[in-house]
Parts: sequence; C-alpha cells; structure tokens
Amino acid sequence: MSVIRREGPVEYRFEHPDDFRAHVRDRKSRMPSDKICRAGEAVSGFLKDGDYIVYDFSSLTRGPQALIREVIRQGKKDLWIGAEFTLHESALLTGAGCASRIDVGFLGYGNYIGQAVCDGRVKVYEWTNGGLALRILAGARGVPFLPTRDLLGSDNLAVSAAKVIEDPYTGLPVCLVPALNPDVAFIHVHQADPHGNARIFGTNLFALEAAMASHRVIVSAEEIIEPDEFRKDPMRTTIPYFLVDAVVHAPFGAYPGAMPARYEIDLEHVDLLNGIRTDEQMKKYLDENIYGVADHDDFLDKRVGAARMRELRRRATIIEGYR
Amino acid sequence: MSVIRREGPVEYRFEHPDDFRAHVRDRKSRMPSDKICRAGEAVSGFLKDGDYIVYDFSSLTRGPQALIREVIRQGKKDLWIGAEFTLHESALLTGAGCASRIDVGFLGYGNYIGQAVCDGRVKVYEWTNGGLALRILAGARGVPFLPTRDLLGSDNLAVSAAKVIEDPYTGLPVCLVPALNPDVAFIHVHQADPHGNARIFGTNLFALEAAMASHRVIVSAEEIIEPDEFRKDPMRTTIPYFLVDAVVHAPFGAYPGAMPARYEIDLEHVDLLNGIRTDEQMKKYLDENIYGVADHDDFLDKRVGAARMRELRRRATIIEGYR
Amino acid sequence: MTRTVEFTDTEFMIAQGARLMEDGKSIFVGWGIPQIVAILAQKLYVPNVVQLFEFGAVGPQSVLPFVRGTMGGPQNTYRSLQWLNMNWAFAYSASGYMDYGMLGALQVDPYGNINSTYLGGTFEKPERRFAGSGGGNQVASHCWRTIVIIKHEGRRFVPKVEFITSPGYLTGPGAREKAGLPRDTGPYRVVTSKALFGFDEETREMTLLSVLRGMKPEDVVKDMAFRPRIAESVAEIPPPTDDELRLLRNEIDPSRIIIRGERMTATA
Amino acid sequence: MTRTVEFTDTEFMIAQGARLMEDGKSIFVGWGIPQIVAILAQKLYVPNVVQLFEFGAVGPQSVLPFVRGTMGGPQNTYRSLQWLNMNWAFAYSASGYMDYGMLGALQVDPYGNINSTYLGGTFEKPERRFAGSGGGNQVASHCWRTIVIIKHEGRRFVPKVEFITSPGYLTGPGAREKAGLPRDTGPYRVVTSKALFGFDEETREMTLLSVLRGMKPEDVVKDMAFRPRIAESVAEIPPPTDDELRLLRNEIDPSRIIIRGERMTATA
Repeated sequence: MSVIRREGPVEYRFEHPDDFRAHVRDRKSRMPSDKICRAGEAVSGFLKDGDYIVYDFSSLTRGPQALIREVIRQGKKDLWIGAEFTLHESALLTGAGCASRIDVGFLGYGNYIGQAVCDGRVKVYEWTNGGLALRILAGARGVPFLPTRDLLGSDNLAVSAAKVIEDPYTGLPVCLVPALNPDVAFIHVHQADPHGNARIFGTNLFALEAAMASHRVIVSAEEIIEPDEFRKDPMRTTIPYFLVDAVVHAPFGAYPGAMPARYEIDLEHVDLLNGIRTDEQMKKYLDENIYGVADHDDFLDKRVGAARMRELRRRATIIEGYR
Repeated sequence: MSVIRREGPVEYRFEHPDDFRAHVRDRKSRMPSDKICRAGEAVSGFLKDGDYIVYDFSSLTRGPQALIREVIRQGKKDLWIGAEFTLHESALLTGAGCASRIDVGFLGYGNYIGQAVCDGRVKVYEWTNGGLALRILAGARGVPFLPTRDLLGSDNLAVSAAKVIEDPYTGLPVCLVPALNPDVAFIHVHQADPHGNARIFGTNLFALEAAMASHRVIVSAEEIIEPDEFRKDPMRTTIPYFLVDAVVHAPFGAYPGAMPARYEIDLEHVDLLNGIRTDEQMKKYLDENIYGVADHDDFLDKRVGAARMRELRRRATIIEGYR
Repeated sequence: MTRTVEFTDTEFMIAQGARLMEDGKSIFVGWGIPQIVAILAQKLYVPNVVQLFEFGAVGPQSVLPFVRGTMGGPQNTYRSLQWLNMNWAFAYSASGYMDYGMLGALQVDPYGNINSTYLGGTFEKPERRFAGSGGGNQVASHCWRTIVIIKHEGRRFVPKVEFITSPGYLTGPGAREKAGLPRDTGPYRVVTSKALFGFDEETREMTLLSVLRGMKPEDVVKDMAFRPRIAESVAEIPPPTDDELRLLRNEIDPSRIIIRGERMTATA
Repeated sequence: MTRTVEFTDTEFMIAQGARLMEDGKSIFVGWGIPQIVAILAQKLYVPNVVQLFEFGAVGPQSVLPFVRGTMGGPQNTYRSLQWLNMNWAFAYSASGYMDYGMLGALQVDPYGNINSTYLGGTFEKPERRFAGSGGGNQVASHCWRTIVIIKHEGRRFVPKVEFITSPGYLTGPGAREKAGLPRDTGPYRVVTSKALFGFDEETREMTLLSVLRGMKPEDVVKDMAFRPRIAESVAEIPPPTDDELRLLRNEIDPSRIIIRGERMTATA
C-alpha cells in the first residue's frame, strides 16, 4: 500500500483525535445545567477571534442567522468558516471583516463574496459538500480520517488536504479526508430545553455530527421546552444536552430564511442581501441590520416587525411531517 | 505510510464495491411494486444455500424470528451468519445444520452454541459488535473499508481480516475493517407498506445500513400500512422501499422475543431455548416448533395460542416514545 | 397541419431534460434548473422517479409553484419518502442506488468535465469566482449516468475546463477508473438550450446527437470553443409540447423568473 | 453499636461498583451485572449519570424491577435522552464522551486485559467457548476509565489471559499507545466480590486497594493465579448498606435471580 497523492500545499484545520478527546473529557460536562443565555453572552463566551466555525443548513433554511448577526455585531476577527452551503453567511462575515478563510462547500450567492475571493480578501479551500460532511463525521467518530470514492480525479484534490491512498483490500485508489473538529458549531433548532437537548424537524446537514465533533456548541431555538419532553420521545432528539454549551432562545432565529413548518423565508429581505455588490452597500446593510440594532429582539422590532412576522408565520402552511 | 499488520489467515466475506454497485444498478429496482409475500416464498425466493446473512437486533428484542424459523424449515445449508447479537439464532441455525460460519459479535446464549464451536461444527470469526457494525456501514457507504481506533492490540485482530495501517495524517496505527455486503438481510419492523417502506420504533443496530449494504432485503412487519403514510411523515421512515425485495406480514414475527410497545418477551419459551444442551433436545425443539408446523401462522396457532399472545400483548405497557 | 411554437431557450432545455428521465429510476438532483426538470418530468412522464437532494430528502414530490432558492424548505421536500442528512444522501449515491445525476455547469469540456468554480486567473486569484462544487463532485462521481444541463453559449464549451470541479471522463477512456472513481459511471448526456450531446462509447468525447427541430448541426457547433464529434445521423428534437409549456408557465413557474430566456420558435 | 450484615458476594460486588460511579459523568454499560450496578448507582448516588448502551440508547433510566436478558426492550431503554443505533453509540465513546465503561469478564490478567472469548485449547478448537467481545472491545478501547466487574474466583485472575478480547494495558506501560489505542485510556478499577483493585500508575499492574471489612489482603490474594501488587495501605470496604440491600432485594431484583450468590457477613 502506498500514498498515491499527498495533499496540496494548503492550510487545513486538523486536530489529533486524542487532543479532541482530551477536550471532551475535561471541558465538556455530562452534568445537566441551565445553559440558557442571550445570544450576546453565548457568542462572547464561546467564540474567540481565530476560531473555526461550522453551522447547520443555510441562510435560506434553518440557518443560525441570529447567532451569525451576533458574531458580526461583536466584530470577531480572523474566523475560518466551514461552509457546507454558504449562501449569505460568508458574504456578511467577510464583508464585516470577521472571516479570513472559508472551506467550501457551495459558495453561493451573489457577487459580493465572489468578488471578495477574487480580491484575495478571503481565502477559499475546496472540499466539496460531501467532503466537508465526511470530515465532520470523522471528527464525530473520533477517527483521523474517513475514506471516500469521490474527489478523485478532480482539481479539488490539489486545493484541499485530501489524500489518495491505495486501498489495502482492493488496490483501488481511495481518497481520504482528514477529520474536522471545529472550535464552535452554531445550530438553530425547532425546540431545545435549558440543558441543551435539541430537536430539529425535517432534514439536516450534519447537526448531530457537528455537535459531537465541535469543541463548543451553541444551540439557538425557536422554542424552549421542558427537559422531560425529550425523555418521553427519544427518537425525536437530534442532539443530547451533553454536547451543548449554550442555549439561546431565538424565535425567528433563522430569519430571513425559513424555519420549516414555523415561518417562511422573507424573500424581500433576501433580495436585499442578494443585491449587495459593493462595500458601500454592504456597510449600509450591516449598519442598518446589525450594528444599528442592540440585539436579535431589537432587530425583530426595528427591521422586521410584528406584522411581517405574522405574515411569514401565516405562509408556513405545510406542517405535514414536521412534528 | 505502511501496512502495519495484515489480516489474519482467515476467511472473510468481501466484495469489490464496484461489483456491489453493479448489483444495485441491475438487480434492485427503484420502481415501486407490490412485494408482499409469505415468509416461505420470501425465503425460497431470496435466500440460497451458501449465502451470507445478517439481521437486525436479537432473539430477545425485535429479531426476525419468524423468518429465521422459515430458513430452518426450508433446510438451507452452509449459511454464513453476520451475528451482531446472536442469542438463540445461531444455536438454532447451527443445530438445524443450516449454518457453517459465524462472524461475531456476541455469541450468546447457552451451552449449545458454545459446544458446537468447541466441536468444530461451526467456524467462528471475531469482529466484535463495533467491528461488524462498521463493516456494514462501509458496505452501505460504498467504500472498501472504514477506519477505527479499537480492535488494536487485541487478539481479535489475528482472527479477523481487520488490518492495521499507519494513518497518513497523524502517523497513528489505525485499524481498518473491510466492507461487508451480505447476500440477505432480515429485518423485522413495526410497520411496512407493500412496496417495502418500513418503520422501526426504538433503537436499532444497523437497520438502514444493512438494508443499503445487502444484495437482498426481506422485511417482516407486525403491521402493513398504506404507502401514503410514509410520505406524510418522512422522519419516521427507517428504510425506503427501493432497498427492499420482499415484505412479509408477520404479526408476532419477533416471538419469542419482544416487539417494543407491541408485545413482551415470552420468558417461558426463551427458557425452553436456553435449556437446549444436547442434540436430542435441539431436535425435539426443532421438530415441535419448526419442522412440525406448516408456517408462522400454524406455529402461532399450535405453539403459542391466542391466550398467550393476548397476555404478551397485555404486558407491553410501555408505549411512551414508540410511535 | 404544422404550427409554430414560441418558447424560450430555457423552456426548451428544461423540456428536453425532462424527456430523458426514465420512470422507476432514481435521480440525484442538483440545485436550480435540475429541480425544475425533475418536477416537470415527474408530473408529465415519470411519476415513479425517485429524486434525491443532497441534504437528505429522499423521494420528494415538490409542491407547485416551485419555490426558488432553497431546496430544503417544506415545499421542495414535500412528501418525501425519508428525511435524513447529507452523509446518508451520499451513501445512497456511493453504493450505487442513484441511476442518474443532473447538474448545471459553468463550463464543460469534450470529456464532460465540469467547471463550476472559477473563470480566468488562477484558483488562488481568479478573475471570476462562482459557487464551486457543492455536492456536484459527489453526484458526478457516484451516479451511474450524469446529465449536464447548460445554456448553449459557445464560451461554455471549452477544449479544457479551467478547473475540474466535477469529473467527466477526465483525460479520456479509462481515466476515471484509473483515478479510482466507481466503474461504469460518467457523463451520459449534455442537455443544452439548442441540442443534445452524448459521449462516444470508445473515445468518450462529446458527440452531437440531436438538435432542436429546424436547426442544423452546424448552427449548433459553430460557436463552441471546441468542435464536438457529430453523430452519423443527427436527430431532431421537437420543441416544447403544449403540456410541457402549460405546466412550466402556469403551474411550476407562473412568475416566469426561471423559464425566461431567449425567444425561440420551431414547428410543432 | 456494631451489627452484622448478611449479604451475598454478588450484592457486595454490585454495591461497591455502584459507589464508584461519579455524578454527572457518563458510563458505557456492558450487558448483565453492569446494568444492575448502574441502576443502583443512579437510584442512590448519581442521579445525573448518563448511561449508554451499545445499540444506541443514550441516557436510559430503566424501570424496576430490572428485566433480565434483553437490554433493548422498553423497560431498560426507558426514558432515554436519545435513541440511535450502534454506529452512533460507538461514535460517542470513540470521540471521548464516555467517562467510564463497565464490563464483566471471564478472565483478567495483571494488566487488566480481559478474556471473554474462550478457555482452554486454541481459538479454533477451544475447550469452552463463551460469548466473546460483543461491544466490550470498543468499550475497553474508547472509554476513559474501564471498570471490570468480576466474581472473586482465583482461577479468573491469571498471569496472562488466553485471548485478549478487550484490551487492558496489554504488555505494560506504553503498550496501548503503541498499539494505537486512544491516549490516557485503560482499566481503572477491578471490582470483585471481595475486594477492589486499581492499577499502578507506573507499572500499570493490578494493585489491591481495599478489601471487604473484616478480610485481610492475604485472604483476597491467596487464591489468585498471579500475585497482585498490594497498596501500602489497604483500605476496608464497608458491606452493603441497608439502602443498597433494600433497593437490590425489593425493587431491582425481587426474584433474587441476579443477586444470589455465596453468603457473606460483615460488620456494618
């Protein structure tokens, strides 16, 4: 067996699985406690400059948008984003000067982020969606890598730290991706309890994997419910409490995206985001929607409003399957 | 990077992932069709002598016992069993002359199977529960192997086909287990529709993994429901129809084991199984409970009876969490 | 009696994509136009097609009108058979359960390699940067037959893509297998707003199979930055049918944001 | 005022196992006696312990009386935090979330290596065959601290186990790390029906830490097929408390099938 292709000469986030395990042993608690806090406290308490962050889903669907706005409001610097779908998040984080590196994924939307990459304001590494999801699964499973039969033959290999080895069972070239153990995971959920037990209804990208694989996990939730509810229905638990560090009650926390079966996407606000092409437009958006409001509640009051929230809730008429 | 330890000189079931893929392309259909059949038809149609079989859970909990009895009734030969928990299944399949090899797992219970191993009537290979579950996951993920940080240092390595390589990211010795793509998976479920969509309530060992990884999948179900029910509640689908080849309606199909939230274990019958120590006792059990009855319905009528079934159903009082 | 049909190039591209679907087969659906193709096909031609979305929606039957942007909302994942996550979605494709994959592309080359990452400059310093792979690399690697759907603009058809985001036949026959990609996979068709291409069985080069009724092969290939092979007999593709147009215009995209495009006509 | 307590060796073994548990920590619970230990501990001492069963029950709070045999039924997995499957269960332990693991054993050696596979003969042709690893190998590999719980029968303590089913310290200091097992893991305690053993920090050899009140270290080690190290000061372990016995006899195992054993007495 031999290494057929070493990784490209690129930076990649990697942590020895034993070091991550030691963090889990020493810094994560299996003792239930009240972890409810404000978004501001969660972000200032658990995220620091230079951290590697991941989040589940996107700015259009169940993304942790209230938390991301808080990151921007606090002016965090030099973040490295693991971005499965990064729709508007990367644009905002880059435009606000918070992000310096992005592992993608899908680097949509709009021209702002594309231009920022061309200008070298943010560095991008290519892992593909499947590659990133697999890296996070490896991080959750406590193994240094996982194998896959994609990425092979494509130019993504040269701009990622994936390797190619000869499979000792078949002799086939097989791609290996290194485990990813992010510093912080942001996960917006339908329901959580104060200890951190959480439920997502519908599909997810890698909510449980990311919660297991990350050093710190901030859950924001549409609803806070009693801990006992989770024990009555264990099949519906997406994330158990002992993976979670902070619980933020954030109704409309996915806004302007949709929260399946709770409220619909605000296309007008999304168009506002899509329209950002220049730094001036970015600055205006950030000033109005993030810097110019005190917190998520203030944002909802000043920039969204009860009538609009009511309307977005009204439009969420499909609840079949979301329980 | 180098291979640190090659596998022991043992037989192991392995199929090139491309060969399994070709089987899936050519022999599994994505067209929904009525797959309802009797257990006898399912076993005669989809299992042949020499096949490798797996099943989900155990003779005590939601095991596919009606299907296993049918395998014995049909006198299948030279089966290789992938046995995560093999409690009474292996003893019966070995005692009836159906099984020649077992990959374990947990080789409980009772003296009969232990003696059969000592007598060399059945060969056993050690993979451990975690190793077998990982092999099946590899088979489902279409990769030739998956890595793990257990098995290392233990004597299981020498009596399995696990290998040890040097991880190209950390230099650590890492264990690789080869993918497993069984010929047939037996899965007993709470609800299925005629196309093969299936729901299990409660935990499972590797129901979806085994269904994806296996050449042929026989589902037996306590209840048959309408296909539309699955589309109304996609989070509850354990196995989608296009993985499944046959659907057997088998109320009390896990008997004498329990079906969570449906009926309790029949400890008397289990004690009967536990008491089998000699070939004479085995023959008597098989004659009375398998060869001497025509099929599962006949078994329920003659060996269980309505009063006992009613009583076992009555004892299943915990339904919280099983929906 | 012939009559002239009016339609957009996008409508034609979608309609002929939909006609390629097979009933009772599965398709890994990329974001955007492939979603519309799959919906149209399912409504008109292949009721039993099994769609897969990369974030774990298995067998969805989207509600109409189509909701743009997010694939993950309740409208697009409606009536799925199963809701899982991304690692499971790619397990389905990696182990051979996905008959087709359908992807958009920025550029495609004669071997069906797809670039959706950048144009001009270098990877580190591109002139224009786009979304990149998403799950496209997995779709093009795992699915048995990959269908590329792309506007027929000459500059999108290049002799060699600047970056292989999602693999076609790479450098030609045997190259996918040598790289370790699953056997017997690769690009199957390239659906454009004017024509349909396949790939030569031996050379693996893109080959013009058919053109919109009324067009000549030369009309189609003249702008392309490489000259594709041309089948011995190039078939004609009928324009969108009344049913296709009615469904697209009235039910799937009544605001006509997606189906708008260059106006075309052809004989029905 | 002292009084004499009567109990079985099994009751004592379970009770002292339960006292080792820490509240707000997690434990990967093996089949059988470890289940009883965890239940007793949770009821009396550590209400916030998180149990994990290998088939994917996370945080169960079993109903009483204890139902033998199956771990997977509704009684034993009652009020779990989460129900998953086996590959997820081992992901929790592999990535460091399991503070303790507790396993039974057929044989154990001075380095805490566990044999639960066979006795006598060879692997291919054993004299007596047992259940083997189940998930024991994973538990002993992944958990931070593994506790072995075993009847105090001299023949179970051997200089070298016939087969390493689940790894202890293998051949001594550094051997686990060299084999590639996760750092800082390994056997922590051996709980028997007479005594408690730990492992020397430097040599990794099994060391007698404490004995049932009224026993002498020599009473405990005399039958063992290897001579363990003995701590400088061997502590005494009080016999089962009234609460422990009441709970075990009246609520957990009223039929006394599990807790039966050799009769013992000690001063309360």
